[in-house]
Amino acid sequence: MTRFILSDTPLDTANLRADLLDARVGAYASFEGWVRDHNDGRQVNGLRYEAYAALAGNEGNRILADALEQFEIIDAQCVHRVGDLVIGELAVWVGVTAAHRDPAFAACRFIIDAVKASVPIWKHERYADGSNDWLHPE
Amino acid sequence: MTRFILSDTPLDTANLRADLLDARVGAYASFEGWVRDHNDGRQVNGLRYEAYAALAGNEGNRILADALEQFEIIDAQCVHRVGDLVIGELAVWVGVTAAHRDPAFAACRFIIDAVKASVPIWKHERYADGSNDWLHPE
Amino acid sequence: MTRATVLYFASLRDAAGVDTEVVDTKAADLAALYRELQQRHGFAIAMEHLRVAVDGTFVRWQEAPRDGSEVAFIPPVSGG
Amino acid sequence: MTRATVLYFASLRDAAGVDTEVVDTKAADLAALYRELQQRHGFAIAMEHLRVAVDGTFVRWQEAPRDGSEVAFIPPVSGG
Repeated sequence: MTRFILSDTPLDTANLRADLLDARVGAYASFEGWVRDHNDGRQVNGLRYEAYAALAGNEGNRILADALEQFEIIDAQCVHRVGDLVIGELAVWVGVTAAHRDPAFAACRFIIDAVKASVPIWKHERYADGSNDWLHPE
Repeated sequence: MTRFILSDTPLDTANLRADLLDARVGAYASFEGWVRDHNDGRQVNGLRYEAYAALAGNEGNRILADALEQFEIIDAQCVHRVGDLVIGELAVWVGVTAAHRDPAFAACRFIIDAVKASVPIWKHERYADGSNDWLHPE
Repeated sequence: MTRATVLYFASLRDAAGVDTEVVDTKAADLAALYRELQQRHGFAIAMEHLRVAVDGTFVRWQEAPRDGSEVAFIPPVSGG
Repeated sequence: MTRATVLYFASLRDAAGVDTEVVDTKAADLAALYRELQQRHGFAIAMEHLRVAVDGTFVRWQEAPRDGSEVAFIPPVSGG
């Protein structure tokens, strides 16, 4: 099952959330990354995400499968934007459902950490001073 | 400011989320409690939440003020339903915004834990076998 | 005598049969007031599992009931 | 000689000036292939900060390039 998705169009969190509705769920934890107007002290005007789609899909789905195996959760999904994004726009969404909140929070945190650490997606920021840069944190 | 609200009508998470949009936000963590179809091994048909509104407002707002003081967050809100709820319905929503995900997750967890521990709201469950009960965990 | 309004919630209200009542009491503190009302209504919840609030704020059991105040005994909560 | 398609992303693509190229190489492993292409394109990122993938799966640098495969050098990621 495809639990990790790359999207080149804006995300609708209401729809994403609705896909997880299930009568067994008591706890729904979600995380969203939004495009900030600043990064490392520089004023950001906008950004672009680029992905290696085939590998991103493999890695993302592996991470979500890991989460479903490691935590007592009911379901989990992650969608990451690619393409051009403006300030305030949703860049990544993680949603996790469980009977109880402990595993819901833990799995949600695990997924966003793992996605940020290993899914081949790159951020290209445009700054207010006219410069721009790829982010390659070490 | 009123960051904790009791609502006797269904919650719209898209609106609640939209109230927190802010160009400084990089991380949005949210938690929702949904009405489960089971509890402690019993099949639940539905439930009712009752609150001592004056004290719940005071306690809830104190918890949110604590969170804003303790964590590096931008804003936080919590809404709790009162009245009759059906299976799958949203009972409580917590939303936290921050520049970074660490404090967003931590504050979100702090808030739901504190709300569950000390805000005077009581759950009355109706079971499939026709019985019903107030929940007073010790 | 002190006259206070007492609020009951959840299972305490079910046991009392009312959600509020005006009580005239000689109780020296809120703990004694609870014991008095527990006897009258047969409340099953022991005081150590309750909290007490006056006029919308949690207070200590050692406080004396005040005339015209609103006292609430808070059973273990179950929101969320 | 092995013929492989190499994919470039982010700052590696900017440096290479192309997002994909077909290379004929005698490199014994993917590490040697990267060094070869690093020299050709002047990549600033040292190999120890990269990962390498073949046909959409992460692999070890010690693997030999395979004929007809798709090799991608993965700069430090910054999604989320």
